[in-house]
Amino acid sequence: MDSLYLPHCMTIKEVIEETPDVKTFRLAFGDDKVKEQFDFRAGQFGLYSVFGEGEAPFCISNSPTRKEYIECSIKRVGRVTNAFHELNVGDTVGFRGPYGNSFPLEEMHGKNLIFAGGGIGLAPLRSLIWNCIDTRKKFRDITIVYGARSTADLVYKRELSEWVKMKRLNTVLTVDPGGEDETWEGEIGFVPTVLEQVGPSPKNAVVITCGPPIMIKFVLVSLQRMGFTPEQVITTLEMKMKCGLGKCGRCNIGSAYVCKHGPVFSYEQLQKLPAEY
Amino acid sequence: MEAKLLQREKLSQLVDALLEDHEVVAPTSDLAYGQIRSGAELHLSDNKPTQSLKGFFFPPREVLFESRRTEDGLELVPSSSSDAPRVIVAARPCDVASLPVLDKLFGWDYQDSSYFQRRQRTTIISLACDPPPKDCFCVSLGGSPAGIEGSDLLLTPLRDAYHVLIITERGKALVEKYAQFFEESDEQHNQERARLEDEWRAQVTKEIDADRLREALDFDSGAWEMLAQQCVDCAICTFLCPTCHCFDIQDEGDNAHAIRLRLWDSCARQDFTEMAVHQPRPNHFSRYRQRLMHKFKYYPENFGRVLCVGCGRCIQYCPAGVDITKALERAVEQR
Amino acid sequence: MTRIGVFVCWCGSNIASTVDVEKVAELAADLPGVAYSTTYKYMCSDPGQKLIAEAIKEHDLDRAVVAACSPSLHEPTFRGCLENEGLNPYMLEIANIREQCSWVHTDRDEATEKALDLIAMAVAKVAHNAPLVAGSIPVTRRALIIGGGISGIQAAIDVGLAGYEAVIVEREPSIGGRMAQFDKTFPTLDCAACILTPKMVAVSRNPNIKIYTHAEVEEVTGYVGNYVAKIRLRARSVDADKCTGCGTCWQKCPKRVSSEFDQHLGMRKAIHIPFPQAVPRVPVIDRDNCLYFQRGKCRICETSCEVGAVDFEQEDEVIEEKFGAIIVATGFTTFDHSTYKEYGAGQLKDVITGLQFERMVNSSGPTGGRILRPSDGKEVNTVVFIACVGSRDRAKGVAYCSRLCCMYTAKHGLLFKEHNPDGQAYVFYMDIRAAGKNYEEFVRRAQEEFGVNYLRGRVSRIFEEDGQLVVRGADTLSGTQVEVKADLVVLATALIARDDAVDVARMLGIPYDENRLFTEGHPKLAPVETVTSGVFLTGACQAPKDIPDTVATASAASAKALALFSSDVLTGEPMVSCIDTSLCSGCFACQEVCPFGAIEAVEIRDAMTRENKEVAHVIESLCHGCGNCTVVCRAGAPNLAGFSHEQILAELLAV
Amino acid sequence: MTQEGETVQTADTKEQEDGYEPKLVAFLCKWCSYAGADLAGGGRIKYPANVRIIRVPCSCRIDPKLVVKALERGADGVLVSGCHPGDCHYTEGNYYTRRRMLMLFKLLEFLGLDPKRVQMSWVSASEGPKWAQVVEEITEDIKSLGPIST
Amino acid sequence: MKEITKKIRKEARKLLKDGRADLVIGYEQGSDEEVATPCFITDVSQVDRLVFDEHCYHNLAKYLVGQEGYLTSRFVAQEKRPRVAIVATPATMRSIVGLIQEHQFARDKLIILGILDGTLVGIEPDVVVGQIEEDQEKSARIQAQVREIEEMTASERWAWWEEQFSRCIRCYACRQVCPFCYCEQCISDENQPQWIGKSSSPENNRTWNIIRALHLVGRCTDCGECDRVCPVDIPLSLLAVKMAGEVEEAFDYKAGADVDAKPALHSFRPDDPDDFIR
Repeated sequence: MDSLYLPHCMTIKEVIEETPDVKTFRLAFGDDKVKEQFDFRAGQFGLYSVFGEGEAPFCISNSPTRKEYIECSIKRVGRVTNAFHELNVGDTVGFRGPYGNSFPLEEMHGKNLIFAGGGIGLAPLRSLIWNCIDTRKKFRDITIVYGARSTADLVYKRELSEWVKMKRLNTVLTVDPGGEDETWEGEIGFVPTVLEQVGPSPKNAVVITCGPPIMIKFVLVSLQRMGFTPEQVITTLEMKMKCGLGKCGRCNIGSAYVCKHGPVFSYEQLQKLPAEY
Repeated sequence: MEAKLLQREKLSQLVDALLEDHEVVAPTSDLAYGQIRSGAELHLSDNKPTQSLKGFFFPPREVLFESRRTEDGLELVPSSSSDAPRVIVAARPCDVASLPVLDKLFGWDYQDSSYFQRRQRTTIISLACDPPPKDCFCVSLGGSPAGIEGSDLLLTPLRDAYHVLIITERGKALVEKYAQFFEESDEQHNQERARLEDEWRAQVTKEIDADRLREALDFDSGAWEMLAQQCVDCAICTFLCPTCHCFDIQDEGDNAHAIRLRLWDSCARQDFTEMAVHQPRPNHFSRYRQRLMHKFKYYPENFGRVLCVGCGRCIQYCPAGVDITKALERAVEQR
Repeated sequence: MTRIGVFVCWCGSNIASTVDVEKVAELAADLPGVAYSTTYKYMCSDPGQKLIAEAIKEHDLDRAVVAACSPSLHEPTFRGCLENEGLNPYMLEIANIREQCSWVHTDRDEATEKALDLIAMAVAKVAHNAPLVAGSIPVTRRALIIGGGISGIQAAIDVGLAGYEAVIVEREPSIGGRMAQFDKTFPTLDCAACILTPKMVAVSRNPNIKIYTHAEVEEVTGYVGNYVAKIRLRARSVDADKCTGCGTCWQKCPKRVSSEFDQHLGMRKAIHIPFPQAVPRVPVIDRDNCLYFQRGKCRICETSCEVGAVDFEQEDEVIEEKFGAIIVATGFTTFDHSTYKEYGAGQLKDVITGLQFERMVNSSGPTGGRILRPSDGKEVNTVVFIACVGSRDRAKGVAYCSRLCCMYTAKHGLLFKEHNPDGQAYVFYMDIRAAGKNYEEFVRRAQEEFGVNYLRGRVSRIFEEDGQLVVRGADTLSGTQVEVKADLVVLATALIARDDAVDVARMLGIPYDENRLFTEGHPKLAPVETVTSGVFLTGACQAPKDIPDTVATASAASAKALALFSSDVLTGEPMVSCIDTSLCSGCFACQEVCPFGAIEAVEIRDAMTRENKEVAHVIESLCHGCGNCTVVCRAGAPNLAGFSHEQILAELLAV
Repeated sequence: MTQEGETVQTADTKEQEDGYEPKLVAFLCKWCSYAGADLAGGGRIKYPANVRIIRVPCSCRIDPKLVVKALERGADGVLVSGCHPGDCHYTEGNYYTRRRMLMLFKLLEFLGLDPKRVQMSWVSASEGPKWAQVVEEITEDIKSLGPIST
Repeated sequence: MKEITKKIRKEARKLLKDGRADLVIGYEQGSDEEVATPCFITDVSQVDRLVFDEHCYHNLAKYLVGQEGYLTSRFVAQEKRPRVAIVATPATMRSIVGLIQEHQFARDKLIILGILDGTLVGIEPDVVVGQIEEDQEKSARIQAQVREIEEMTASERWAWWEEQFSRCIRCYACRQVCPFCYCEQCISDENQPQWIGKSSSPENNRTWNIIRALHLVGRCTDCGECDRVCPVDIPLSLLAVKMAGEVEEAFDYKAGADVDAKPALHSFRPDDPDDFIR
C-alpha cells in the first residue's frame, strides 16, 4: 500500500541539549528526491517515529525558509520521547508530514507581530519567527516576549541571544521569579506580566502565543486588558494526535480536528469550540 | 430496479461457485462474519452477528509496515494487502450501510488506500433482516431491514426463494457471471418483497431523531454527568459498532525489527486522549459525551451523515443495559 | 544516549579456554547502546581496572558491563572503578561468564554463544540503570532498652559509657531481673548479687542512663533512627523524689503478701521493694493487696513516712520519648511444669523449680539460705534434681534445649552438697551439655569432688509415700529401674518466652518463631539484629542464654546501636523500592506483604481529580530491597531500584 | 476476524529437528540459588548450556508476569528458584513466591501448558550439585516435550 | 421479587428522607421488561424507579470504586463524596467484602441493602431486603465444564484455549465491569515498560488473558460479570472458577467469605503446599 502511514527515513544530523529534558533534533532526508519535493509552512507539524517504540506528533520548529533539514524539539515525557532522547547522531528515525494548517502568514503581512512564548512552546513560534526574520521587510515591528521557569529551561539559547542582538527585533527574555542565576541579564517575572510591561499596541497587530496552558490563560487576560481582540490572537494547540490525517478520532475539539483544522487557531475560533482542550 | 430470484438451496451452491475465484466472507456463527471455504459453512440465523462487518475493511489489527535494521541502516517494508476479489454474502443491511458512512472519513482529504482497496475488491450481497432484531432502529436513520445502501445485491427471503435485487453494476455483473443460479423474478415476487419490507420496517420501533439531535445536543448540558452514570467505559459499544472507527497506532518489536500497527481503539478509554502532561477528557462523562456527540453532531457537521446506522448492537450488548435511543432522548430533554 | 562499555575478562584461561572471548567482545560491540568493547586477561587486576578507567574517559562511556566472574566476587571492585572515574557506581552490570558459563560448560561454541547472550542481557539491563544514591535519615542518638535485667543493664552501661543516652524501661519495681533472683553463678560460684549489684549501681549513677521501673512500653512507632515510644509509668503510690528508701513503711505495713521475687516461697508486704538491693530503692504499693486501696482503711505507711512520700492519689502517666534504636532485653520465664502429671502436675509441695531452689539456697532468701522442705520446713537430706523438664520435649514442652539447665543443675547439686555435705543429691539427666569455658570441668567437680550422683535416664513418676517423695526412674547406664526416696525434688524447668512476647514482637514489628522467641536478623550473621532496622535483641528473649552470653549479646546489641549513633544521619540502602503514587490505588497489598514494615500510608492530593487520596509510600530507611511489593502490586506502582521492572524485562527480552 | 496486512508476519517457529536445543530462562534469588549456581561453577559441575540466568534480590521479586512474558517471547521453559523455606534473606519472601508460583503453575496447566515447562526449585547457597541437577533434569524434560506449538 | 422491590423502595425512601444516604444505587427497568439497568437515586421522589427482578444481575460494586466510583475511603474529602446505600446481590456483597479487604473503602461508609440466597457472603447487610434462590444450575454447569477441560490432554487444552483467546478483540470490557479492576492504570495500558502488546495477536491475547486471570487470583469472587459481558463469548468464568478452586484447595481461602481475612496472595503460611517444588 502507498501508505499514508509510511514515514520517510531521516538521519539524525545533530542533537542539541536545550534543557535538562528538551533536545532538538536536526533530521536530514535519507532520500534526495523526497527532500527536493518536501515543502511546508510555519505552524505545520509532523509525526516522528522511533521504530519499535512508536510515533508522536511535534511541530516542525525550523523555518520553511531554511528547509535543508527538519528540526523538532522534543521534551521527555513518555515512551516515544524517551526513546528519542536515547538516540545519537547517525541514528535513523521516521518522519511523515507536514500536516495541519499553518500560521496565516499572508494575513500578517504589513502588521506588527507580537510573539509570546513560554517554555517549549517557543518551538512552533521559532519556525514562524525565523520565517519572519528571513522575510523581514514584509512585517512591521516584531516583538518577542519569551520566558521559562528558569534559565536552564530556556530553549534555543543560542538563537535567543542572536535575537536579542538583532536591531529590528525587540526581544525580551524573562524567567519566573527564583529561576534566575547570577549571570542572568533578562527580566524576572511571568510572561503575561512582562508582556504588559513591554506594552505593545494592539493597533494593526497580531499576537502569536504558545506555551503551557496556564501561561496562555493569563496571556489572554493581559492581552484583553491591553485592548487586543480575540481575532488578533493566534495560538497553536497540542492535542493528542495520532494519525495526523483526520481519521483516528482523538484530536477533535467538537467537530474541529486539530490535526486538520488546526493546529493553528485564532482565539476567536477557539471561543466557538467546546472547552475541551 | 432489476430483480432475480435465487432458490433457497442454491445460495450455498452459489457460494461454492463464487469460491472458485473469490474470497467469500459470510456469517460463520452468531458471533461474527468470517471467511468461509464452502457454502455449507454459511451460518444463517435470526441473530445478527455480534461483530459487525467493519473489520473486513478496517481490520482490528493491521500491519502498516515493518521496520528492519540492516547492515547499512534501516529498511521500511510497507505491508501489502490482497486485492483478490472478494464477495461478502448475507451481510446485514445495516452493516453494509455503515460503509458509505465510513467512506466519507477514510476518503476526506487523505485517501486511506488500504481501506479503499478493500472496498474496491469487495462485492456485497446483503440479506434482509427477517425479522429485524428487537434493538434495531435503522429505519429512523434512513435505513431499513431490507436497506440497499452500500450493497451490490440484496437478498430478501421470500416464502419459496430469495428475491435478488440488483442494485449496482457490480451486482449485475455478478448475477450475469453466475447466471445459472438465478431465475427471473416476477411482479408477484417483487410485490411480495416490497410488502415484507414494509412489514419489517413497521417492526422497528426504536427510533432516533437525528435532525433534532444535531441541533439540540449540547456540549455544556448538565445532563451528561447523570446520563453517563451507568456506563462503565467497557467500550463494547464502540468495538461492535459498525461505524466507530477510532484507532491507535502502535509499534510492536524492538529497534532491530518491529511492525507498526493500526489497532481499533475507543473513545471510551481513559487513555484515549491522555497525554503525558494533559488530559482534555479527564472524566468519565466527558468520554461518554464525546461518543454520542461525535456520532450525532460532530460527524454530521463534518460529513453530513450520522455516525450510526441503527444496528442496535450497542443496546443489545451493553453490560449496563443502556439504550442509546433513550439516552439521547434524555440528553436533549434534560439539558 | 547510552554509551556502554563492555569489558570481557579472560580470567587467564578460566574463561578464555571455554569461551571465545575475542569473538564475544567483537559481537558485543554491535549490541544496541554499546560504544566500546574489549577483552583483558584479568579485568580485576590493577592494569585491568586501569583499562576500564581509560576506556571510560577515552570513549566517553556512561555505563559498563563487565563480563567476568560472579558479581558476588568483584561487583564492588568494578563499582569502585566506575566511581573513581566519576560515574555512579550503580551504572554497572556484571555478566557472570565464569561460574555460570565457562566453568560449567565444555562445548566451546555453546559456551561462547551463552556468554554472548549473558552479555546481551547485561547490556539490555544496564541501558536502564539509573544512578543510585543512598538516602540519608536523621538519627536520634538515644537507645530505648526494654527490660532491666542483666542484659538491659549491660546494654545501658555500654551505651551510657559511650556518651549516649539510654533509657531502661522495666516492668518490675526494680531493675535486676532474673539474675537478682539467683544465688551463685556457675562455673565460678561467685554470688550473683555481688557481681550484679555494682552493675545496678553503675547504671543508676550514670547521668546518661534513665531508668523507668514499674513501667511498660505501650506503643512504638517510627523507624530506625526515629522511633517514638509511648511509655506507661505505672503509679507507684510513692513519690520517688521524696522517698529516701528508709524502709519504715514496709516494716510497718500490716499486709503480708506472697513474694513473687521469692517465687512464692516467702512473703513480702503490700508496700514493698522486691529485694533488699533494689534499684531504685523506692517501694511500690501493690494496690491489689493494700488494705487502704481494698478496704479504704489503714494508711499506716503514709503516717509512718517521715518525708510524706506516700501518695495514694498518684496516677499512671504515659510519656512519649524519641529514640534512634531499641534494644529488646525482655528475657525469659520458666516453663510451667503442671503439664507433667508424672511429676505431680505442680501439686506436690516438695517438688520445686530450679528458680525456687535459687531463692531457697540464697542466704537473704525466704529460708535464710537453709534448704528446707516447703511442705513442713524440715531439713532436706536427699534431693533429686531432674533435668530437661519441658526442654527437648516436643509433646509437652518445647523442642529446643534450654542450654543452661545442665549447668545450673550441677550448680544446685554442688550448692546442696556444700550446705549439707552428708546429704544425698541425685541428678536425672538425658545428656550433659556443658559446652562453655570451664563448664565441663564444673560438672565434673560437682560429680567427683562433691559427690553428686548422676543418673542417666528419665524419671517416670514422682509420688508421695509415707510423707516422703519417691522418685521412680530409669538408670539407662546400668539398665536398672531406680527408686529414690527424696525430701525435695528440683525440676530444671525450661527457659521459655515470656507470656506477652508476641505482643512485644507485634509492637516492634519483629518476627518470632514457633516458640514465640524473637527471630534474629540472620541466624549466623546477624544474631543480635532483627529484620527491623534499629531494633536489636539481647539475652534470652531471642533464645535461652547463660549470663556470659547474655552480657555478650548485650554488648553486641549496644555496639550495633552505637554504630547507628556514630553519625547524626544514616545512609540507607540505595536499592530500595519507590512507589509511583500516580499508579497507586491504595489497596495496601504492598504494606501487607512487606517483611520490614517499610510501607506507610500517606495522603496526597490528586492533581487530576483534585481530591485527596491515601497511597502507599516506602520508608526508604526501612526498605531492604527484597522487591515483594513490586510483585504484589497489580499496577506495578512500586519499583525497585537496581532491579526495576524495566531492567528485568529488558534483561528477559534480550534472552 | 481477518488479519489483513499481515503478510510480513514472523516465520514458522517450529524447529522439530533432532538438534533441538530448548531455551530455558531461570530467575534466581541472589542470596541462595544464584550463590548455589556459583558454587556449582566453583565445583566445575557440568550442566547443559541451555539456561540463561536472571538474578534478582529475592524470589519474591519474580513477577509471575515475567514467567508469562518469557514464554510469550519464546522461552521453552522457565525456572524459578529461591531459598528453602525459612532461609529467606528477607525472612519470608520465598513464602509469597511459593503461593504466587503455585497459582501461576495451576493456571498455566489449566490453559494447556505442560507443567514441566514452568518449574520451581529451592536451591540453597550450598547446593551446587543440586543446582546442576535441576538444570540437567529440566533441560531433559523440555527436550522431551519439544518446542511450544503456537 | 415484588416483595423485594417493595422493601428496597421502602428502605431507600427511609434512608434518603432521614438523610442517612445521599445516593441509593440499585436497579431500574431498562428499555423493556427484559432489561434491567443500574440506577442512581438521589431524590425521594424517584425512589419508585427502583426495581428488583431476575434481570438484576449486574455487579453494582463496580460503581463504588475506581476513577469514577462513588465510594472510596481514599477520598478523604468526605463532604464531596455522597453517603451511599447500595442494593446488593450476594455476588455484589462478596465483591464488597473484597474491596473492603483491599482498603478501597471502610465498611461503615456504605449502607448495604442485601439480598441473600443462602450462599456465604462474608458481610452483614445493614438491611436484608429479600431472599432469592441460588442459581445452582449455572455453577454446576461451569464446574462440569472446568472438569471437562481438566480431563483434556495438555495439548488439547492449549488448542482449546488458543481458539477461545483468538477471538479476543481486546475491548477490555471484562476489565471494565470487574469491581476488582480498580487500578489507577491497568497494566495493559502501561507502555513503559510494555508488559502486554496492545494488538490482538495470539501471543498478546494469551498474555493479556493470563495476566488478567493472575491479577484476580484469590480476589475474584466469581460474580461472572466478565463472562457475561464478553462480546466474543470467551468463557472467562472457567478461569475464575478454576482458580477459586485452586486457591481454596491450596490455601483454604475463599474470596468474599471473610472481611477480616488477608487476601490469599497477600499472606502465607509456612506449611503451604511445597510438593510442587524441586
